[in-house]
Amino acid sequence: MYRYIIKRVLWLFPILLGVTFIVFTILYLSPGDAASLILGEQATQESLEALRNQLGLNDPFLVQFFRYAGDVFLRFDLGRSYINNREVLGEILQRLPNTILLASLSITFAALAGIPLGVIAAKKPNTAVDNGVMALALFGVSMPTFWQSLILIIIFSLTLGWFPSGGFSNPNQWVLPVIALSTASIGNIARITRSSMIDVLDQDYIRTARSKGLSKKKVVNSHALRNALIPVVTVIGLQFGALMGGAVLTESVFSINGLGVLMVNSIRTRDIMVVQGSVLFVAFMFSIVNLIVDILYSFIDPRIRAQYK
Amino acid sequence: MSLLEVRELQTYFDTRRGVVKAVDGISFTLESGKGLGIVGESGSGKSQTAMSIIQLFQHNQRIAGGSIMFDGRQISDYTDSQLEAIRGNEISIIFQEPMSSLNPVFTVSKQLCEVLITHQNMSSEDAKAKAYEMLKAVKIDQPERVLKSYPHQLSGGMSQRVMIAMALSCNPKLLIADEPTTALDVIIQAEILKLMNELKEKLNTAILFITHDLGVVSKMVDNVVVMHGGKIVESAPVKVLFKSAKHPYTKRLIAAFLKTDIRRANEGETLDFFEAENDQYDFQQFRDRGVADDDFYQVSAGHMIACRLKKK
Amino acid sequence: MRKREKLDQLAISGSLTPWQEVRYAISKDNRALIGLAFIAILVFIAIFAEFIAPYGMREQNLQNVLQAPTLQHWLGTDDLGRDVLSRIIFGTRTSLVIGVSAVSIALAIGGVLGLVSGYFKGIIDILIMRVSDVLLAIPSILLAIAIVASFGSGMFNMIVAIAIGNIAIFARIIRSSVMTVTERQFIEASHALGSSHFRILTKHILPNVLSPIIVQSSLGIAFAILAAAGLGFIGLGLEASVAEWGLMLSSGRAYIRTQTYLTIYPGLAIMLTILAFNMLGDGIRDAFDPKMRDR
Amino acid sequence: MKKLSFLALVLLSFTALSACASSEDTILVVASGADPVTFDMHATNDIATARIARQIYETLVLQSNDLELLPGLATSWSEIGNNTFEFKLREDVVFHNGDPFTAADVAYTFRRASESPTIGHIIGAIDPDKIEVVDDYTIRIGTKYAFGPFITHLAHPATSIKNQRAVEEAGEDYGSQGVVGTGPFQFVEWNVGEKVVLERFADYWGEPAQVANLEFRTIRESNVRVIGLENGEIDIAYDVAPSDIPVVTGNPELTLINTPNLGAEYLGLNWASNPYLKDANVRKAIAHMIDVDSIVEAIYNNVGTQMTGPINSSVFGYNPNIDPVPYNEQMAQDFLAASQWPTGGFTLRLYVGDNNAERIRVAQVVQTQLEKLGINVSLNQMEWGAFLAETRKPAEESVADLFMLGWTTVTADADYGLYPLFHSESGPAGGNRTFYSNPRVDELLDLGRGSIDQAVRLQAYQEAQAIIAEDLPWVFLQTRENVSAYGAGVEGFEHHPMGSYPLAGVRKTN
Repeated sequence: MYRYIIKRVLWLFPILLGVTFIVFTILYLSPGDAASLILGEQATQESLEALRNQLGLNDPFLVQFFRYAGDVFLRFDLGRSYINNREVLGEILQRLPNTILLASLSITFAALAGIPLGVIAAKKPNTAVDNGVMALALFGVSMPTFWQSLILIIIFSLTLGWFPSGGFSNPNQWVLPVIALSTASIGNIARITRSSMIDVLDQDYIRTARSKGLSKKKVVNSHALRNALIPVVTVIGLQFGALMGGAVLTESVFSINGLGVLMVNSIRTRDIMVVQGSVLFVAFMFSIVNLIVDILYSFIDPRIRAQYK
Repeated sequence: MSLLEVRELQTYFDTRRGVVKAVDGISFTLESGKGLGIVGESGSGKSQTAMSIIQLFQHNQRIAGGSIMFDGRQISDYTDSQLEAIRGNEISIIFQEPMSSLNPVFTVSKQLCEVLITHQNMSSEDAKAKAYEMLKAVKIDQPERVLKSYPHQLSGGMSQRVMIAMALSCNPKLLIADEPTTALDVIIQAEILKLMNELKEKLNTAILFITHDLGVVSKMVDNVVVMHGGKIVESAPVKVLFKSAKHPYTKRLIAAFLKTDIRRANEGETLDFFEAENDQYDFQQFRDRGVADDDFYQVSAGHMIACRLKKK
Repeated sequence: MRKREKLDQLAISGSLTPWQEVRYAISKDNRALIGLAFIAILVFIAIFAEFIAPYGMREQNLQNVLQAPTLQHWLGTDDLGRDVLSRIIFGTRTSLVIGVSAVSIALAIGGVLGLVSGYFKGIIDILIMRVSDVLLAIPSILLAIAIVASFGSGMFNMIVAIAIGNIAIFARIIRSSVMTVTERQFIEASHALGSSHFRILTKHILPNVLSPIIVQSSLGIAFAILAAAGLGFIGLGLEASVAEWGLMLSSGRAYIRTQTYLTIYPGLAIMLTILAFNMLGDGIRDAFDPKMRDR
Repeated sequence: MKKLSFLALVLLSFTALSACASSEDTILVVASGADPVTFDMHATNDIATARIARQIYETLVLQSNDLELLPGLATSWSEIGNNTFEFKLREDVVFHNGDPFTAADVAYTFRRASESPTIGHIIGAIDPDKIEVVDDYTIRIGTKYAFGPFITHLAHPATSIKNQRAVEEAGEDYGSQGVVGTGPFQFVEWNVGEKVVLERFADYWGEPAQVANLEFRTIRESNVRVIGLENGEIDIAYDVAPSDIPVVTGNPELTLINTPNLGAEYLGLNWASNPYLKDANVRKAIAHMIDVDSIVEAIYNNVGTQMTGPINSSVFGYNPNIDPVPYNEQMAQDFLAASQWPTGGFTLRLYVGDNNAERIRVAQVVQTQLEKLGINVSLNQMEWGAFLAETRKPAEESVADLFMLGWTTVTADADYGLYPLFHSESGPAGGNRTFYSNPRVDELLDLGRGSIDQAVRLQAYQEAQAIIAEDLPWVFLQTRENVSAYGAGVEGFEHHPMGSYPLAGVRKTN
């Protein structure tokens, strides 16, 4: 078990090195000029050149890459922002609580709503209930997060005045962004729960449980759900990645000072160090979440636990 | 009064492509403490007959007609919660695939205790003690270890013993065994059958034994029902069936089992209509002669053959 | 009618060609049928936008900006006095072009990688799968954002950005389908008969992985349209004068309090389109799933 | 039912929580669209920073709302020859960290500034060898060459006086922490991306600030700022977008304030990237095709007025005698007909940065209008940094035929508003992105820069503007205005043409 975890953790490093390379290369190839952005539209040629040298922008590609990767992996240093000279890691960590809060509230809400919906549908496949729930789930999956955010603002903030349209410091500011961000995940989780549940309800051991005279409720909630959760947990893990992507849009609609907004603003200001750092950081979190998901499996399913020994 | 009396039972599946008649009007009885075998190929409806008794149905499956009387009660009309009180308690069932019939995410102990706690209102302590006892009764070597195990850690034979322990833990009046040994190898098979016989005697439990394996049937039951296409084709005491099966389908089953030529199996046949070619049987002449009712022809006491069977 | 019955029989006996299977699957699933019908309408609108739209894509009227819906302008006018309905109609073309091209590129590259990976296995497989591990570690919308942010906006860059985010997904799906197929015996038989790799891949394997490809393509187009709109929304999309739904939403956002219709209609267009592709993809997938078939 | 009432309860408790805001009413909350960059004023030159820095730091010279030069930390100054000025400093000033303000701080500030690449265009003329501390309250500063607008530049926020000890203590992090100035407010905390909190400096030498605390919030969307204003979460909202102006004017609780600033918008016509725009008739045709009045009305909600030349009326050197180019499609057709390409048929690439919604809208209007002339326009919307880099390329690589940009004459002097943009020596990197070249204009701009006789300068600049307006390297669009809004209870808020507004005098009455 521990060996497996250690193996998985070690495997993170090549993945992250690869991610670093891809992200670095993409941003390196961009035609924009960090120096001219920092100095603005009224800067002189000499000052631009001086700044480029100072930032090391004139070095060869590989030199720049290895310098950056070395900083990241050996010193946990994501560099300093080109724009305000702050530590990128500090910038990220400062925004992280908001994003983590938004993402974890959303994924929790999505799981709490999506799993029961999926179970309800699976219990009565191809009935009106099932079709209704699945149609809702399909709408949820098809609704663009940013559009839904705007519609929620129009209805609940501007028209009804129930919730504020932005910010993230009070719990009442959490409601709309969490609803917007979790809708698609609710749909996805409900859909996968349903199909996994239908699969499981077909299994021999469910027949056994029923043959033992257990109530339908107990069969579904205890015997079936735990087995059905395995693919659901995978999807929740993957949803986390989608959620981090969705957060970029949701945060900017609701003016939440999180990683997503940091990323979008850094892209707008060409603050490459911050963009690189944030994408890397999100990939890192995403990989860790997937690792946790893998470990979670083993708690749900003893067969998998056995394989890891 | 018989323990189990099945009358004109019809069990249908509603699918997108229409109704599938899995069980199509069958009748039989089973006395307490006796054994009844239902034999047939896969798809003959034998398993669905078993499932119908305690209504372990798919969501698109239903009893379309007929009745099932158990211990003086018409359980075919029971609601889900009434049935839940009977399942695992008065009627237990064990299945073909022991490995997949136990829930992989729970320990053996939990799965065994569950049934005792549900039906006998036992405390979890008592249930554990009883579970231990039951494992010993089914001759499991290290009951403690097995109790703590997960199903994937058990062999097929062990799993089936656990299943039997689970099925018998509430001392049921009827045990339905749905091909309980098919997935096991021959030596284990024999052990399990022996065990079941012993327990049957000891607990005075009636057994409904469902199998395609005639060899197994001969050791376990008193009477046999042969099914084909959702209908009964022949029913007889087990020894009579082996000695003088009448219906060509039964004969072929036996021939296949004995690996003999079907012509030899048919030797000494007295009823000429079995010689008919292309497996079309017309019983009209027998009905005319008054030796058959609409459905069955009684060959001898307790030995019936179906009249209306037509091979598709 | 007779054709339908014949198809039913062929389907039951499993002797349909892959294409027939797909058509049969669609015909058996209402969701897929509705989705397909809606997509057909969208394609029609996209092709004949010039004839359907009451006004031109860029036709401005600075004297008549931000006009609420009227008989002349069913869905109102935008901040440059352009007809919103017409822009939504032209936007259909933009979205479909982006969705279909991005998925085609992803499919072409991911498909080849997946085929090679699943068919030849070994070191090539390991290599390709490790690279796809890396790509999948970056949430695909972030990857697309990074690429567009880097190389600039514009149709081509956007398509490429979205496609790259999808390559790994296609490669994985096709790889696993190929692996399932190669385990079947007729592949071994072909090997024994001395068929070339190319022939086996194109004649035997490709047709048999058709259904997962179609399902994933449909869902992929939905994702691509959503991603394109998202990029447009945060200002990384196409140039402003092109009619694109995400862009329309984004510029309508400034008027969210006074001209709500600028936010509602383009969003509705995005949602319905994505819904249609999701319905088609889901429908086909369920229809192909043997467990789902008789339900 | 039970579930519903529970939901209601949850919702209620959320609303209750939000109602429990602080009751401290002497916080003035100001919302701006961008985050400050760094309070090390030698490392940035952006308006978002300047607006906050202005409350923390002070400069030697102040500019009144009418752009008149007033004493700041320097009480007086005089020219002592050799392009050098002597400044007498205020004696009762202390820094926020308790250190007294002396000439040494001024010397430190300007020496440090001269090493910065970021603000070279503002203090680049200063010769670090000519910085001389005479005594604690007297300092001499000289320039490398005669530099007419020198004193004006000393009012720029980039020349804010710093405290040497504070800068050295904070090291590389100076600007995000340990910020020390002499202004009426002192730095408390900066929650990056969210807000900067300042508090009244008790030992301020001048009139103390009216409010105890000042909070600058970063709220990117203009309409979100206005919603905050309506909710009372915000007292003053900067940069109200044209699209939100009707919302503000429609609300009796809110006050809109808009005043012209020193900036102007233009459409650059590149003379180097293609042959078409070298033809004066093509340029004139384009200029007549742009309906600036309608643009101002429909896109800017009447903020701004049509420019007649490259600098606006409050800048020294403005020429009031130039007529605007009228919108007239017939004239446009006629001019095009007189060119080498009478029916158009060519394509121009129009570049625009993606960070300004109004500019992007104007670019679309230009595109549609020019298509009516038969000139095909491809719109290239670029990320801001890439846009600047693209339009800064040398002549042989230049491809930005048309581009949307603006210029702010921060010093309010025509030298700053003309020399970088129209002098042929300046080049695209210096600001002449159109590659405009006219020897007479070069001559006049040199004359204006090298002279300190204001009458000579005025005449030179007015003639230069008349020539530029005839040559049309730009289509002159409209003046920029500062647009803010404030809620009930805010008193004493005024705009300043520089775009950064002093807030020490602002009161809150409720």
